[in-house]
Amino acid sequence: MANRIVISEQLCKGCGLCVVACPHNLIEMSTELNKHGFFPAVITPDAMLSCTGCTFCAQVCPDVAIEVFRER
Amino acid sequence: MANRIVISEQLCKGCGLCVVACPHNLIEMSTELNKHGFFPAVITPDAMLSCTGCTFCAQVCPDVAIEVFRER
Amino acid sequence: MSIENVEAMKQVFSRPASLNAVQTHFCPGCQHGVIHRLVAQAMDAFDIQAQTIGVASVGCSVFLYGYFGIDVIEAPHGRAPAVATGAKRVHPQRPVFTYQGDGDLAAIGTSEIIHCANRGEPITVIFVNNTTYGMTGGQMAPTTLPSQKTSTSPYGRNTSKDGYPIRMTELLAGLEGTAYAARVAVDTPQHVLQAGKAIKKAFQTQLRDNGFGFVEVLSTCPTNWGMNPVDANARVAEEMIPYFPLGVFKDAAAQGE
Amino acid sequence: MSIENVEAMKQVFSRPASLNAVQTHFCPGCQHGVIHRLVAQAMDAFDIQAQTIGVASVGCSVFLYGYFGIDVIEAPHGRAPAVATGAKRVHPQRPVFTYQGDGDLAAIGTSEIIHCANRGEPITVIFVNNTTYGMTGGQMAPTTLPSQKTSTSPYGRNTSKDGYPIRMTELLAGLEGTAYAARVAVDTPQHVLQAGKAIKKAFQTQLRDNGFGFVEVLSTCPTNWGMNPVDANARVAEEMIPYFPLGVFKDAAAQGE
Amino acid sequence: MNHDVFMAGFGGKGVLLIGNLLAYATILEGNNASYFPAYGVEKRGGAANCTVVMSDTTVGSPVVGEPEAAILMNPAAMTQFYPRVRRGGLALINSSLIEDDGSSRTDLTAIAIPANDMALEIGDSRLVNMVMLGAYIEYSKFVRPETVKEALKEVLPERNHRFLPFNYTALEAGAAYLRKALA
Amino acid sequence: MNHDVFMAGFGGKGVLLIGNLLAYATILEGNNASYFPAYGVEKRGGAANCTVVMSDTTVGSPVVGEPEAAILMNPAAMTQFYPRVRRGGLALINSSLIEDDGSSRTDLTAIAIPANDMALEIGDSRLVNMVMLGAYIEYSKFVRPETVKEALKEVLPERNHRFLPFNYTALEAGAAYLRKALA
Amino acid sequence: MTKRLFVKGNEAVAMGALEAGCRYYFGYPITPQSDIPEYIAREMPALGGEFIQAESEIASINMLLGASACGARAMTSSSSPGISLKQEGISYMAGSECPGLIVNICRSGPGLGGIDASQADYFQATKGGGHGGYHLIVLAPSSVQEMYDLTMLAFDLSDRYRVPAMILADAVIGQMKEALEPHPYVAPDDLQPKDWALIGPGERGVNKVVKSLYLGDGELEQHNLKLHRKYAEMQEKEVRYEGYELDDAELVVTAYGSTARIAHTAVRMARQQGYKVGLLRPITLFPFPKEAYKHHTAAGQKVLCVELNTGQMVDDVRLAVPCVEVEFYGRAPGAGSLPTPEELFAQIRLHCEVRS
Amino acid sequence: MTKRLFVKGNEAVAMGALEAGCRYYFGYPITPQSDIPEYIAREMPALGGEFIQAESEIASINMLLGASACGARAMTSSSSPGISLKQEGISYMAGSECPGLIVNICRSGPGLGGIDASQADYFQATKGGGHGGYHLIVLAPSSVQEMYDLTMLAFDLSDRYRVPAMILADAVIGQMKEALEPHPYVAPDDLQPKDWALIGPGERGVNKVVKSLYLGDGELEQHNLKLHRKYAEMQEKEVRYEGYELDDAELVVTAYGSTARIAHTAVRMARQQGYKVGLLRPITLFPFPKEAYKHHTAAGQKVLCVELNTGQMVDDVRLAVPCVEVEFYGRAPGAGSLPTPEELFAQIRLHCEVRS
Ligand SMILES: Cc1ncc(C[n+]2csc(CCOP(=O)(O)OP(=O)(O)O)c2C)c(N)n1
Ligand SMILES: Cc1ncc(C[n+]2csc(CCOP(=O)(O)OP(=O)(O)O)c2C)c(N)n1
Ligand code: SF4
Ligand code: SF4
Ligand code: SF4
Ligand code: SF4
Ligand code: SF4
Ligand code: SF4
Ligand SMILES: [Mg+2]
Ligand SMILES: [Mg+2]
Repeated sequence: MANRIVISEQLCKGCGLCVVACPHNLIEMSTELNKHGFFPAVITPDAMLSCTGCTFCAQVCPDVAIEVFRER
Repeated sequence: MANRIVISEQLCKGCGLCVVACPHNLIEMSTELNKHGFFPAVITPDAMLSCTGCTFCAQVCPDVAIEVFRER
Repeated sequence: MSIENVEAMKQVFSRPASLNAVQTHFCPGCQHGVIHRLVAQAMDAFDIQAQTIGVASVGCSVFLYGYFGIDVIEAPHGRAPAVATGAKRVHPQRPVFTYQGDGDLAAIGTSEIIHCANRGEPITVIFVNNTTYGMTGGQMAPTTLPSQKTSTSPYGRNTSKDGYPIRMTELLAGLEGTAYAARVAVDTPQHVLQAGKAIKKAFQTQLRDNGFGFVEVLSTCPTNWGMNPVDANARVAEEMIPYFPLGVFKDAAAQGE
Repeated sequence: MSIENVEAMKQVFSRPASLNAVQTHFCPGCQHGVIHRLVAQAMDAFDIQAQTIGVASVGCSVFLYGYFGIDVIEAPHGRAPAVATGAKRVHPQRPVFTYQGDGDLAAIGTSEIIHCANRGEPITVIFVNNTTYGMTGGQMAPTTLPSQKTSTSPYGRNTSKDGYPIRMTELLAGLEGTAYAARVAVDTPQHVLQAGKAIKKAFQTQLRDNGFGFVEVLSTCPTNWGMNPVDANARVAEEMIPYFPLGVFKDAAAQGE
Repeated sequence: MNHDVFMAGFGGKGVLLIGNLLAYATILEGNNASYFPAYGVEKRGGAANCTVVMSDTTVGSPVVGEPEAAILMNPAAMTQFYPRVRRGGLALINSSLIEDDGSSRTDLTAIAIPANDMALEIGDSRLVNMVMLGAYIEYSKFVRPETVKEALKEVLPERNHRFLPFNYTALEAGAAYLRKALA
Repeated sequence: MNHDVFMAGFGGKGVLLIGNLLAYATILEGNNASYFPAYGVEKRGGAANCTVVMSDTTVGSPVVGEPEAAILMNPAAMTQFYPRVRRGGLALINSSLIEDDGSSRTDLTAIAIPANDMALEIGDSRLVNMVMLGAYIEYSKFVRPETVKEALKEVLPERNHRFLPFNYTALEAGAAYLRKALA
Repeated sequence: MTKRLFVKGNEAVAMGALEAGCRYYFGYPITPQSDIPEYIAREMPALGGEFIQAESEIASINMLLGASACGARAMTSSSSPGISLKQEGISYMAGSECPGLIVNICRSGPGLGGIDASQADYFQATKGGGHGGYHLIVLAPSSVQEMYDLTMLAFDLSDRYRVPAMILADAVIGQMKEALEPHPYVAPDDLQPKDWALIGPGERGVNKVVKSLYLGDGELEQHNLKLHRKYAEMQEKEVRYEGYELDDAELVVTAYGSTARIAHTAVRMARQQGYKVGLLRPITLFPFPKEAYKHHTAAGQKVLCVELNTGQMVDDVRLAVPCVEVEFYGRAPGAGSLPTPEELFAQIRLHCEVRS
Repeated sequence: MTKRLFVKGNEAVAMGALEAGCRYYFGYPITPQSDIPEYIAREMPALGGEFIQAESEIASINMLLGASACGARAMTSSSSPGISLKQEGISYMAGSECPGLIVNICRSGPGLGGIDASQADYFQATKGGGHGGYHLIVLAPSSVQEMYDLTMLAFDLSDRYRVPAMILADAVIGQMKEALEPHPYVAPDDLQPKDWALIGPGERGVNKVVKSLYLGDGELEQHNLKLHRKYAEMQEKEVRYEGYELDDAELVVTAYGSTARIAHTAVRMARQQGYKVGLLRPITLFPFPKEAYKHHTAAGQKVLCVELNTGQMVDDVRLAVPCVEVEFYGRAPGAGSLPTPEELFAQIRLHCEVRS
């Protein structure tokens, strides 16, 4: 699959809501602080392969930190 | 019948509501002003004979100007 | 009619003891007078006059303290339910009631009545809806009927700009805190009797069930309606009751029973 | 993830144009952020950003003007509906909306929202219910749930003294002037999508039907609830929705159709 | 030149109407006038009074402590306001309702006018105020009777214009009475 | 005798806690102290700072324009507040986060303390503030370290008392570092 | 000469407002000012404007804030208790630099008080009854004509400075009738378009905000200083007062609004009897005509300040001329407490020796 | 020595109120005073009193009116915008002679402004922000201890005169922590029972009314004069202020509340450098310590009034000593505008020559 999400490290406040929302459990929290002092959400390239582009993660993100792309 | 109503000339403001309320149409308005400048409601001794003591006139009187008495 | 005549008889209608024997300042035919009597009668019924604290609102009924033999606080316009709340919390054992007009309760005092009802303050509220601001000379009220002309709706209430008349009883009945809510009228002897019962019930709700009791009474304002008292009274049935239906909209005690 | 990668793809989720690309001041996990996005999305959908006048209330959402690319008036606490009324009467052709918290709308602003709805002002109201006063540090709100502990209900909301939480949507749906009233949540992706639709509908009510549209959004305040964002989010379904049922409580347009 | 007159009665509207008329007529003639009403505690019914101040220059205070002239329509007005009339001034006393003939003061001109009786004679008890106004304008001579009539015509709604003649008659009767009284 | 110290950091709670502690300890010793917090725009997160004024007589202003001492926890605090430290005063600079060593000023005592590193070494990054407080009380000598420990014990909820030893260690480490730096 | 109408002061306010282009009115009934909304309710529809009888005074002032923020000429009116309720909103308008007209036809208080004239709201109007230390432009009409004229002026000044304006009158000026010569409103040439007003960002592509929240370090202080610069500018340019027989006056009577009329008659009485007395009547209560007092008083001269209250404006007079003897004569407001010209004449005689 | 607690100013108000027997609190959250309702919400249940978080500031003040009318010791607290909303209710309390405590922990304004300290509500508090020309008893604590002590005093004075009392403090005094020595409340011996209070007519057989409506001719005037006689009596008996180094002072610095603390430090600095300067700190803002200013100034001496506003109390100082030179130094309130001791010291140097 070639669906993708882009998480903005700078906008993310590390709330973890996307982690819960992803039906495939693809997102996890980084262990490194961003410049605002939060641990941002990240997705590994591996996990990304399973992304369906369903936008659930983005829907619940309070900080509009996630963009979602689907194969054309 | 020996039912009676007593209309206080001083309390009555001449609104006429009792006139309408009496099911037997016993009350009428005086043609003489009372000291407050109103034409008070009155009942003639004749009309009084037909009073059933139903209290309707008194129920609607905004000025609590009517007392009603029934035969014991 | 001489007094002797009646002494041998049974008095079946008399001035309630809680109502002072003075002439009111109300206009001829104004039904504030009837409603005052019914409130006094309710106080008599429960023999609470000596304990009761009334809260007067700003409107034609502001002179409450001259008519009832009870303690009275005069509240700012619309705030009677808040004032009553303060009073009731201090004297939880004493009956407290407010007496408010439709401008007072349904316009400026909207917030206070809603939150007072919602808290379920154990007080009694008598709400006199005469579809206008009586005291200030007949301006449009939140209860003014569609197309009704008043001094500030000279072309008639325009529902598309001014909205529809608010049915406060229904609104308040929807709140959990409201234990009793009814709408009555005093335009006919039968309605007066029903109104008296509702007002008693609203006091009983406070006294027995420690709940918030509310009675809306449809009333006339002949002066500002520009009608004689008899025509004004007829308007209640013709125009008001169709829009403001009479009835008990909530009775938590009955539901509970 | 490099930008090149995604350029060949179709973007199915992106920041709405009406929402400025800045980081908000909201706490991590605060759903004001989601709700902001949905409002922006509705403005995008009708392409009205360039005309819209927003009215900010006092609460955590007071910085509205920093986030939306629209004109904004900052209203005093609770008065946004009155401010919006003034604005809308001056600009009847421009979309006007208010964005208010539960302290703002359901406590101090009760009177203003009720009368604004009752007049049927053609504005849109977004009502964010997070069962507390977020901005001032988590005091009890009129929407605080029974037994919920807050800084001013340290032993839990006591319904016998404080009353029950008010269901504003139901209350407003009962008014003639209200054209659309719905309650939504943003705790799950599905709910977010429904919420987005309701908010669009509330704007459409204003734009197409010249009516008053109201959407209550159940939201979290992780900070003042003393919960992490995920637990806070779970509370919405567990505790809030049971008391504040989701749904469309009035849709005059649908009824009319 | 300045004139002021105070009018007090019961039931309100009557004295307020003639006060209005007098001030308006003064203005129609190009002079200045103020009209200031005062209600009692209650707005409807109850006592009411008003003050009219007229001037060919500017009108200062619209209220006057000791009015130059007073129109007193009923016993309550007489009791309360007669003592306040300015020395050398005028009191027009409605003797139909007021028993007191004003003889307690000799430092002013007190004229008893049986205004209710005159009004009833003309045909309507409500004309009582017009009778008094007629007398006042005859005495003060600051405004012409014709202007007052003109003012009345403007003030009265079209549908009531049929009552104008009665009002004119009342004004004239008041003036005539005054002339006779002073003669 | 009067002392004042200003503390600024990020994330708020840390400096507010040690400010509180310092003032409270002062009071426990029978002297006077004021503690005055200032939040930034936002209440949570964001910058926060506080001022503690101590005195064996009365405390006047709870705010100070040019503090006698400053505890500067991060670069933002350094930039904004270092220039304001009183001439002849003291600046405790958290060199774990702040690159600037304070050499721009020679009219005061600037001491760089790698507080984060020290805290981590003791076992918890949150102890960073305690390290700085330890250094300050060692320098100012207005309040005894024991009193600060006692104050901490009173302030900390019972269930957190197990962390007390780490805090004590941090306080002592700060003091030791200060002694060495000045030696 | 244009036709002279015979109208109530309250009606003159309404007429002046409509003539000045005010097309938005928001109010709530209260005696003795209800003639204003009643007049406007009748006339506004034909003019295509909006009249809203709001649910409260608080809603009214906030509707005014909203309309003003959108660039409209708009107003509200009330009387004392209602004006008290508007204080938060007034403070917001001041803080957000929203122009607009607030009319206070004062009644007696405190509390419910009574419906008679009062000047006891002077402090509230001029010193900021709301929080935060702002000022309003406060105009005090003393005649029906001024009710009309100053209403127009109030809109112009308010728009020019972006400072809300208040007409401070009382039951006497509001309820009395006298001649009014209406005249067409002419907008001042130098009145700027309201390019700060909200119309949606579309036309200019940049979004605007009307607010009073300033949280950044120093921001609010700067904002407050800006407001105070405007007040200082008004103090320089916008002071208005009227003098009567001041030139050789040994005693300067000072009063505004209704009491100024009474004082005017009293001064006239006194002059007729040879007393060297004049009247200084502030028309702008804020900005206060400080310089006028300095100019018209000098060593040996006295000021007698007359108010229908227990002493408010007298403080401003004393501050204006600290070393001049300033006497005060006041009546606490309430039914029957309006002073008469004779009463004030007696006061004049107390404080002034006969001359000439 | 009793135990010295380390508490916030706001908490000290709450503690003082509860200690003084206040058992009814009605309020609405607003920064920077929310610690007061929060403290009371925690402590009141155990004391058997009532804490109500009302739906608004308006409801709060009216609940206070109701509780006070029933004879209870009761209070409300808020901050500037909320206090503006209470103005009508405050005027009613004043008019109905209802005692009670209103706490204003001022924040910066106008409008929403900011949450920082401010002294810009001085006029509102002392001159009557509401209508009708009443006064409140206004106490200005300058320390956490005084927040406690003056809260107790406020209840006593308020009950004694049947005049509502206000604690006027700001974010500095409310938010700062320092030592507090709590002490038991001792009711003054001469405090009369509230036989005017409502308890239902039963016990005494006569019904009582708490009202502010006086429509009869002359009634309201008499009522107002009665109120003003009480104000005059307070002016005589209840003035409180504190002097520091005033005896030989050439320059009298004057300030209240938070700025007085800062000024105190500045005066101490100045004294250390030999400046003959002292501090006069009003504790009662109404009644204002006029006599104290007269007493502590004489020809040649200057006063420097320091406020966190653009000049309010300075008017009262000038009115107290009209012929003394009174300088003003103020900062318009807002984040970062609190003056520092150094800043005030610079002002002292400007206005005072070095002595000794
Ligand atoms: C704050 C405030 N606003 C307005 C008024 C003026 N006012 C007095 S009574 C009243 C309304 C009266 O109408 P209502 O409550 O319906 O009572 P009614 O006289 O019809 O019985 C108003 C607006 C006031 N006294 N206070
Ligand atoms: C008149 C007034 N009262 C109180 C406040 C303080 N205040 C600011 S925001 C707020 C409530 C915020 O709660 P809510 O409306 O629920 O918004 P949230 O922050 O939860 O989104 C309060 C009480 C104020 N600014 N103005
Ligand atoms: S788009 Fe859907 S599948 Fe992909 S990461 Fe987001 S939630 Fe998971
Ligand atoms: S939901 Fe958004 S803000 Fe929260 S962790 Fe995920 S990306 Fe970050
Ligand atoms: S009691 Fe009944 S029957 Fe008798 S007069 Fe009254 S209404 Fe008529
Ligand atoms: S109802 Fe009462 S007041 Fe009316 S006319 Fe009859 S007796 Fe008189
Ligand atoms: S004005 Fe209307 S409500 Fe008031 S007393 Fe008269 S009739 Fe009754
Ligand atoms: S305090 Fe609560 S409502 Fe406010 S931003 Fe934080 S989480 Fe959101
Ligand atoms: Mg009504
Ligand atoms: Mg909230």
